[in-house]
Parts: sequence; C-alpha cells; structure tokens
Amino acid sequence: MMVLTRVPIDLAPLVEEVAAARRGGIATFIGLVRNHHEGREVVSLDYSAYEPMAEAVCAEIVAEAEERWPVKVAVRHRLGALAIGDAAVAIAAAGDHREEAFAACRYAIEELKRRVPIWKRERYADGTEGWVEGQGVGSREEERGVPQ
Amino acid sequence: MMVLTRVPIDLAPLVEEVAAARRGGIATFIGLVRNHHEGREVVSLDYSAYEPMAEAVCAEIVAEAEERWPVKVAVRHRLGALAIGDAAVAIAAAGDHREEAFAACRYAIEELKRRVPIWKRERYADGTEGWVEGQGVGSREEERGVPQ
Amino acid sequence: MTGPKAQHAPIRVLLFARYAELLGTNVLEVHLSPGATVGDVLDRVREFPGGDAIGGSTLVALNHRQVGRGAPVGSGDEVAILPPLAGG
Amino acid sequence: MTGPKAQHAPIRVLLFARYAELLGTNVLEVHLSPGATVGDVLDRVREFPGGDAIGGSTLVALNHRQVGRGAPVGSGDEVAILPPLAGG
Repeated sequence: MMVLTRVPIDLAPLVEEVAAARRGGIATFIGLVRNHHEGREVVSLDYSAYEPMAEAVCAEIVAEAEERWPVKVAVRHRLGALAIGDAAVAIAAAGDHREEAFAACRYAIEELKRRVPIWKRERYADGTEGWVEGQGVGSREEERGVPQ
Repeated sequence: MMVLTRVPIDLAPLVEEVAAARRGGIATFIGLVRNHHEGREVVSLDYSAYEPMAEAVCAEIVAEAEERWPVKVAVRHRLGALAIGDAAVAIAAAGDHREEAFAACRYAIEELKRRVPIWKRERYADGTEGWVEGQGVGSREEERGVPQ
Repeated sequence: MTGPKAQHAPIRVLLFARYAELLGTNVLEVHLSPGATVGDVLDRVREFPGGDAIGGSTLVALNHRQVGRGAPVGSGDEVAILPPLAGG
Repeated sequence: MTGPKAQHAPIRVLLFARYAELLGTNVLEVHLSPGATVGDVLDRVREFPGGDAIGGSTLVALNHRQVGRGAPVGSGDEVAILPPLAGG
C-alpha cells in the first residue's frame, strides 16, 4: 500500500488493513490540520514531499515497528491542498494487546515527524504564507545538535 | 451520548464527536474480540453490564480525562453477543497535540477496564463457556491487595 | 413511633455475571435492622444458596457508586455485588 | 584512460520547499571531480544565487537515504537537499 495520497484519508481502510482475528487491540492516530499555529490563524495548507524517499522511509518505519513489537502497522500521509480539519496523517497499529498497539502507533508518528521528507506551507488569515519548519531532523531547534 | 450500545461500533462517529478545528491530534483505541484467550480457542462472547452504573462510571472517566488534559474524549462499549473481530470498545481522544491525545486515550481505556461494571462470558471451540475474570477491581489477581 | 417494619428495611440487591449464575437470580431483597452496612448486606447474601462463592474482596456498589464495607444502607437503597470486571 | 569528461561527472541535485523557492528551481545539475562528496555538492549548490540560505546542518539524502557530508558521490547519483521536515 502506498503511504502518500492526494485524496482524503479515511481511517477505516487502515484499521481493516491491520485487523486480524488474533489481534485484540488497535491504536490509531490522526493528525488534523489545525486552524492556528504559533498564534497565527491558518486558513489552509499544502503538503509536498520528496515522494520516493518519503515512501521508502515510511516503509522503513513500519518495518521497524513491526520488528520491535508483535504488531501490524499501516500509515497514510496526504499531499496537496488541505483544509482545516482535514486529516494530514493517519496511523493504525494492531497488536494482541493494547500496550504494544499504543507503543507502535506512538513510535510510528514520532519517527514519521522526525524522518520523513515532507514539507508544509501554511496560508494565514492575513493573506501571508509561510513554510512550517517542524520538529524533524534538520529543524532550527536541532541545528546546534546535529553533527556536521 | 450513551456509552453502551447493542449495535456494532463504528469509529467514525466517535472521531467526529471529538474533532474540532483547533484540535490537531486524535488518538483512538479499539478493543476487538480475539479468537483466543489463555490458550483456548474462542468462538464468540457475550458482554453484559450493570448498565446505569456503567454509564455513570464511563461519564466520570471521560470527565476525569478532560479535566486532566486539554482534550475531548468519547467512549463506546458494546453489549450482547459479539463475534470474533467485532469491536467491543472504542475510545477517541482529541487534543491540540498528540501527547495529550495519546495520554487521555490510554487513561480512558485503562480506567474503563479497571472500574466499569461490565462482564464477559466466552464460548470456546470445545463447546464449553466461561466467565472471564479480567483485570478490573475485584479480580482474583488483586484480591489480596483490596482493603476489606 | 418505630414499629417492627422500620427495623427491617427492604434493600434491593443486584447480582451479576458469575454471581447471578451461582445464586440463580439477578436480584434479591434483604431485610436488615436500622444502622446496617454494606458489609451486613454481603453477610446476609452469603447465607443464600450459592452465596458462599462471593469473595471477601468483592466490589460493591451502593446506588451506582463503589463503596466500602462500612457504608450505611437503608430502605430503598440499591446494592450491587460485582464479580471481577472484564470490560474493554 | 580518464578524460576530462570523467572528471566532471554530472550529479542531479533536488531541492524542496523553502530551498526550491530560494534557488528558484527544484533541480540542479552540478559537475564535480571524481572523489567528490556530499559536502562538495552542498558547497557547490551554496554558490548558486540564493544558495547561501542552505544551513550548515541541512539534512541531505543520497539516492533516497540520509547520508553524512562525507558520503562519496558520482555520476548518476541523486542528491536531495532537505529543508527542516514538517510532515505529520
């Protein structure tokens, strides 16, 4: 299954993808477009990606989670123009027990934000636009800590 | 919204119930009927509840989570006959950020299992049936620790 | 003013799951003297056939709230005896 | 055996988001001597107009994998210069 999609993300197919008769718990996370960011009113945004690398890194993260815990994980990330309230990312992790489902779901979203080459350009209510520099590797907050 | 339901649980209405334009993250948990329990093959099960108290305790847990974190939480628990793979419980927690969404979702499922008066009778592949004595307060594992 | 009836206030006791099965009913009515507690209700229910299976640490609710053994009960109260929970 | 052309292997450089905007393009081609590294590619790209905005700690990928500055690059390689990530 491709991770990147330009159509609205529906959680149900992800849940189905990971569910199985012996699995007792499914943890999911949905990241939605918020109407505010650092005190500014956001009206819409655009996600873009280095697509082949983003697919590869997401597959890597899923494989890592599935190796670390007895789980099955599915990930989707939307690209293109999104409105407030649209799902930007969705993750589902199913395990025999809830502990591993929660742990794997959390791992996947944290690693996705840190490692997957996706960028976000926000449009604000005042007509301006700006690139969001998130918490990923290479972000300004981390610049001092990253080895050259 | 009532927590207890005798019809299949759909996650989508719970997600809608907690979503709002200023909320950026929704964590959910779905507990499914597993085909095995303590080494025995399960074919179906029945959930029953002390219904008015179960509703009251779930409302209390939701209120506790919403007081502890800046989140909105929704809970459903199914009663009656369930088949393998059916959702027994679903929880959705929406927050500005994923940390509080995950924390509130986890809190709600842990407290629900511990405090809500619901019981489960399993039917096994060998034709026998049995009450499942879970991890809730009053379970055998906790008997020694509970004050008289 | 206080006749024999007032000394034997009827208290509704609900049984669930394994306990309902063991005692063969979902509901009992017990009569206790004024000043009786949840602990007294439990003792009385344990005298019913099958009631000895109710464990010492069993969870009890009084009018939908968990309470300890010392909680006072009176006429019209609903006491629920809850086997180990297994929701979720 | 090694002519002047081999000494100037073309390397495809992809730019994204803020960097694509600053340099006015999504893709550049740079020519480097054999033995060149990712660090050399970055130094060359910084010489383009707008390229000085590329920070010292910028994440770089070589053929879809994150690599350090010392990774060797050659003809046919795809180097991507990644502004701070903001997925999720």
